[in-house]
Amino acid sequence: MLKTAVKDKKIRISEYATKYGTILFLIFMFIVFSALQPSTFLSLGNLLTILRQIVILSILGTGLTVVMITGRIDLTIGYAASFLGIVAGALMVDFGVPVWLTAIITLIVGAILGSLSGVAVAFIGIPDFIATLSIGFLISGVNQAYTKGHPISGMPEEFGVFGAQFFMGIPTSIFFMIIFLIIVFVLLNYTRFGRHVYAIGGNEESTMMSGVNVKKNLIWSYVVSGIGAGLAALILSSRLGTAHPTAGDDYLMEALATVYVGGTAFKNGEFNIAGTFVGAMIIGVLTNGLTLCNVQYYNQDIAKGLVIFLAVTITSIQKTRKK
Amino acid sequence: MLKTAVKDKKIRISEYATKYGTILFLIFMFIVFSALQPSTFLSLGNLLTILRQIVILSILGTGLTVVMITGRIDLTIGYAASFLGIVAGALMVDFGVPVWLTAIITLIVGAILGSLSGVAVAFIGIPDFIATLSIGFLISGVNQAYTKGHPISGMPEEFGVFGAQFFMGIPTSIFFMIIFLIIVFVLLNYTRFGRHVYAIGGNEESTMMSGVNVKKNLIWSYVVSGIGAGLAALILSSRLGTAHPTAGDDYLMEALATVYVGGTAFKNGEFNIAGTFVGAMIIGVLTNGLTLCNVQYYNQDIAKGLVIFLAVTITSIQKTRKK
Amino acid sequence: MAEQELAVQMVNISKYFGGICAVHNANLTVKKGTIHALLGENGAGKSTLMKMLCGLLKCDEGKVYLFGRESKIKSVMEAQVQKLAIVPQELALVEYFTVAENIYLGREQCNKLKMIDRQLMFEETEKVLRDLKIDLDVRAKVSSLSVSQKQMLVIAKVLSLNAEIIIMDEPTARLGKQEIDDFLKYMKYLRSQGKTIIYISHKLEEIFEICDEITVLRDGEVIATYPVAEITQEQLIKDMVNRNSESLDIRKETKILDEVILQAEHVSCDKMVKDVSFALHKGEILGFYGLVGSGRTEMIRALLGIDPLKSGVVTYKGKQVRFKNIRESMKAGLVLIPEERRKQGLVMNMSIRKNASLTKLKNFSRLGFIDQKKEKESILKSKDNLQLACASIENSAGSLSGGNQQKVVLAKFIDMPVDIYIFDEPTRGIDVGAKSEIYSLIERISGEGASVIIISSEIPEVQSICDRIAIMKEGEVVKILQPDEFRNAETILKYSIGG
Amino acid sequence: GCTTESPADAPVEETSKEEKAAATEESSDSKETAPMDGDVVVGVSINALDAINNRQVFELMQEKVKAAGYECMATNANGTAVQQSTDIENLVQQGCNVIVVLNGDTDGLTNAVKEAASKGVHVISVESGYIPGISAYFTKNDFALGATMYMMLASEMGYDGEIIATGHNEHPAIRARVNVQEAMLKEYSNIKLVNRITTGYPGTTELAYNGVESALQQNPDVETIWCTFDLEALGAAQACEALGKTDIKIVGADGEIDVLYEIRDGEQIIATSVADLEATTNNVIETIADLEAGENVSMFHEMPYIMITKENVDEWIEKTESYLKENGE
Ligand SMILES: Nc1ncnc2c1ncn2[C@@H]1O[C@H](COP(=O)(O)OP(=O)(O)OP(=O)(O)O)[C@@H](O)[C@H]1O
Ligand SMILES: Nc1ncnc2c1ncn2[C@@H]1O[C@H](COP(=O)(O)OP(=O)(O)OP(=O)(O)O)[C@@H](O)[C@H]1O
Ligand SMILES: [Mg+2]
Ligand SMILES: [Mg+2]
Repeated sequence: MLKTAVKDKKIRISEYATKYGTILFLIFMFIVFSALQPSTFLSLGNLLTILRQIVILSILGTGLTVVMITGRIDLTIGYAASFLGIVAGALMVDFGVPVWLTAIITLIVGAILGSLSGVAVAFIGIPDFIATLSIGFLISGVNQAYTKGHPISGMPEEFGVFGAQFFMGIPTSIFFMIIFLIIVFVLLNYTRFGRHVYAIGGNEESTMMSGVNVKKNLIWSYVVSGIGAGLAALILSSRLGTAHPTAGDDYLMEALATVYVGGTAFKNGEFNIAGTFVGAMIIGVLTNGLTLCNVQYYNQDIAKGLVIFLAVTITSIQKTRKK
Repeated sequence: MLKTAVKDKKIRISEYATKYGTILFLIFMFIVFSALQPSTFLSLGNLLTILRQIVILSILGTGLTVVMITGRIDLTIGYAASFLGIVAGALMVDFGVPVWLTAIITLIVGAILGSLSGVAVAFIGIPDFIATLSIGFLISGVNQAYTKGHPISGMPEEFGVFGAQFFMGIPTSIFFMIIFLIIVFVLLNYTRFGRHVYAIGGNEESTMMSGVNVKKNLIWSYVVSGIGAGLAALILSSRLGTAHPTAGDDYLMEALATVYVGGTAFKNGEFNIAGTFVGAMIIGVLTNGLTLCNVQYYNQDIAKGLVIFLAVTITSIQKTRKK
Repeated sequence: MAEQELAVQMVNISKYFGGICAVHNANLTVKKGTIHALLGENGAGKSTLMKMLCGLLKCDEGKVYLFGRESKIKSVMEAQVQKLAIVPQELALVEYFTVAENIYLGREQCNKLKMIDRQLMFEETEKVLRDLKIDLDVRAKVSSLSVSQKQMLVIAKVLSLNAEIIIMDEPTARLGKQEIDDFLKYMKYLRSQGKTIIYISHKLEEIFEICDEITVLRDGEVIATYPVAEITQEQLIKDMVNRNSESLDIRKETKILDEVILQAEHVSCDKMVKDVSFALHKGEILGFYGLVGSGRTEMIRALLGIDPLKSGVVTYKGKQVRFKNIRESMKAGLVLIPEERRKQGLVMNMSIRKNASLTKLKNFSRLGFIDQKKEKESILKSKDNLQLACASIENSAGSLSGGNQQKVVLAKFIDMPVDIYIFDEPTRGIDVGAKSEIYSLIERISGEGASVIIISSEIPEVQSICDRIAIMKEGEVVKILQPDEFRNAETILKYSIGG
Repeated sequence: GCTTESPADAPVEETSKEEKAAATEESSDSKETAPMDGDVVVGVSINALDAINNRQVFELMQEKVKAAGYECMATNANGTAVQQSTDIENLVQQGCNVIVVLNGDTDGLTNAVKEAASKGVHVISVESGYIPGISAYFTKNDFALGATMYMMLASEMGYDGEIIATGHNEHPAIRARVNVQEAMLKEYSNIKLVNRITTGYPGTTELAYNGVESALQQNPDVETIWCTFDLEALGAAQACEALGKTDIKIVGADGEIDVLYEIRDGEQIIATSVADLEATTNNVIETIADLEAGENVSMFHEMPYIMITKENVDEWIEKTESYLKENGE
């Protein structure tokens, strides 16, 4: 039935290269930076720094991954992260809501924002791109209208638990990131929701024909992304000590790049959580390592563009050759 | 074989609403703002101001439309517009190249940037989204590395011809916009290239099987988009009187929105040049009208999000109902 | 049985797509425990009617009753609850899932922790497939299956739902002869179990073999319903096309010239084509018969340069060639009318005119600008030439019926300097009337001196129009049959199955 | 209208001719039938509102304009020069007689300002650099301010040791301070710049945070961080905090409330500065009145600034807190 491939060996090597190339690349970067900065780069402190710096990116990327597996996109996440930070700040500072309740409400508002996008995409049938783009504009407008551009500061000390404090010497935000990643990983790989998300991405019509409620699952995937934005917002404003009305905006493009680069790790073009984390690590290690080497910020951008481009090129060439 | 529809009339009305709803909406905005600001809004001066303000957006949107008709996206345009502005500025100020030659070189560099994206997408087979995103990062990095964030000023007086001068009382930039729009309109509707672009967007495989060189046409469509970025860059830096390293960055999202909103005008979801212009006009009229009415800037963002959302919602509902 | 219970009643159903009325005031009654055939030309509205029955489309007018109770099914989920299942016309599978995952998609088994129980899923799938006598590896990715295996998988998936009413929309279009026989047997078994089956097919033999009643649709309207015993093939065809059926046997007298125009020697490609050799003569119609998945399409694609050719020699008009892409082969005078019209032949949302001229825009353009008047004239001429039935050539290709769509694909390649026409499944899913029109077109083309290659999975088709028939099996040409050898269908089948 | 009473310099005269020509062509000229003829309309355009100093000046300016009996129209460009150009064009269309440009990007506004001036609209630059065509220019002496800031840090480290510097090139005031950093490094050659972090807008604080955090891993002996304004200083301070570097010293500028708290609590940030916005905005209003009265006004107006250190921080905390409370909701 299934023919044994003739070029078995040859294919395997190049397949490994594609499948693990991105990870090898990450390891390669580790080696290079360790060689260049032996005393600092591999120090525990610096590794924790790298992890802490990618927390926001990998949380946003993880939520986005779920949406992108379904074949959709979510352009709200940056604006949503900004807005939800303001929601959290306003709740605590303007309304005196306690930290734990603020956290819960923020995540719920994030979920609601996500479900808004989900409804627009799944039920109204607006193309995902423009639906989430315009909802993003809306969110950002509401954000500006409420804050008039002012950041909110003066949040209670305990709010630091999300992004400014340490637990056993490790920044708390890292724990939040790990927990969120694990939850979404389990969701995607061991539950019916996850199966359905992957199935929708693979063939939406077949999935619908199999009796799966595609619309409902789409909405849930946006909800996961929205909750991710909420968690990212909490950590971001806790880390900065202020809620900035535009703090999250710029994360969108990087998160998108992260998910795409992640798609080249492990699964050969399929988006996946572990890959997204690797993608975020690549960007994190690159930025940190280049700063350690005192490479000018400007050249860092070039390096970032090149690395992302190369990562996706390798996979793509591999795929094209297969055809 | 084809039955005369029984519900002919009913269908026609709703089809008209979908087909021309976006334009009706634009007219409606005109009426409202004219009523609210009778003396200023409809004055020739203000109408010219509106046109001048949408020049950049509609040029970028027009180039982007060509790419989007093929079913691809071009996320470089914002960064490219910034970068090409710097190219023009550097040529004139740092290298003393005359204005006319600068303009030509800038457009050529724009075309080259576009062809880069085109090759990455068509030949290497990188997904359009991540290909153009990473090329965008690259461009922006090179831009930053060259300028170190400094704007370039001191361009010769004659450079004002692109965006700062008037011809018969009308800002010259408007002429450039009209010329570019007409050229691209003709390209799309009366040439083989245009036919191929639409065919690729409709069904790439069939088009390939018809003996059309899909890859070549894809590259050309990116080249048109790149030239658009070049023209926009010339006008933008001429208008500002300086080449700013980040001047164009923010146009990307708005240009995308413009093309999408444009897709709802005239052709019921298909992207088209006239529609893109209408889309740009809607955004331009809205911003201008709201400012004239002294609506707070932050509420303008909400209005913009709402208007875009509504425009695409109407078409989408119409489409979903058909099923 | 005197008064049989009614499983399905559809009353005065209508459906509009934009301005087009796809189903008009249709009535359908299906008795419980029977196999009920739906018959009609392409675009008659069979699939549309069935989609409304199982909630994939909304009825614009009319009512549906299941077992006497009004049904308001709005989705596949609700249909499954009502014990109603459909094998859709298009293959509906998630390619990168395994066989088991596809079968259980939508009703995954979970353990106490709400986690998916994969082991259980694999075991149950094995059981289901064994019951259905389908031989598939449950852990294999669907993308690695052949087309017919995929079709079997879709059928297995639907059957495993244990539905009471099963709709089959052209289930055998992608199956080989042996598989079809097994499948028909299984249908009879299901009927004996009291299941109700609605069966759509263009293959009249099948319908006469297994069905109890036949409903004929034409232009969205129900023409009549007959018990199968009381109706003849001629009457059915007349009902379907509203004209007397022409004989399909239009085979001309062989007049092959000695001149070889295309010769393939020991051609192989990565996708399973192995050591294929054949020669095509000038003016000849050469058929390629084989079971589905025997590599015919792959072989042709490699010859034309659409897919890479690994080894072998191709001689065209006396010169050795190796086309790098389809543009080169087209320029040289070889054209392919592909097997999947919707995917490879047409741009559905573009007008008929623009579709038909896509291959030859150069003829109407100067300096890249298209002379739309000239274009229009030329396409109008082709339209008459091919007897293309359409209100206007400005309508979208998607608004046409299957047969007419195929004619548009043909229109793309006439008025061009073509030496070899290659038809891949030219009549797949096309109704009887349109079929004979296509045949006479092919006849005409070859009469005008062009050579023709026809890939087909229907024995009567290759028998009736080909001068010689090459039989392919698992990527190899196992035999080339001369006219006196292929009069007997058994011979053709014997070579293609092996032995 | 009152616009024709402006001081008679060449470009204005040229365009008033143009205007008259336009007026004869059109039946309804905007200027002639402007809302409430004779009323002075003042546009206030700001580049961004991230820093407290921007917000204060933006709000004070609007208040003062209204209090002076003018009609006020305000716009915020959210950090982009292009948008601010567009804003200025729209304000001109709206019939503003005077436009106050706050914290603008000098180069990006060149043509918008030129055009406004050519239409007889007075443009006043407040901390937006000198732009050709403006009628008056209000600014702090950022060279002096930068010198004060970095002298403080240099002496803190005994004119010897390693530093990290932050900054960007997108705003004239920031550029001036970056220039001072460079100049001082040339002068005090024992001070070694080990890492320069480039920030930007938006997201200044985070850019500074991430950059400084990484840079400190590499250069643990850094003694002071030379920031150009408070949003950077905050990010730098948080990075120090996160790495437990409590003895690093930082100065900022602009008087963010969180920075004031840091100064009070003796944390890393030891000083910041504020401009006397009350005085500045009053001065701007006077200038507007003078311009409308057709009097000559002087081009350059210096904005006084005040350094805030541990000594006087309490007073400023009080002031800022009450400002925040008033303008909160
Ligand atoms: N989604 C759709 N949009 C517009 N028209 C449609 C759509 N689906 C079907 N039609 C049209 O409705 C008519 C009936 O189509 P249907 O698919 O039901 O025919 P069919 O009898 O199943 O034909 P076939 O034998 O080719 O499968 C055709 O004219 C077809 O073009
Ligand atoms: N894109 C592809 N990737 C991998 N395998 C493929 C691909 N296309 C076809 N195949 C496999 O190659 C084999 C030959 O397919 P091919 O389409 O050539 O057969 P065919 O004789 O033309 O049958 P059909 O009647 O389906 O057209 C099949 O097993 C099919 O599953
Ligand atoms: Mg059908
Ligand atoms: Mg085939």
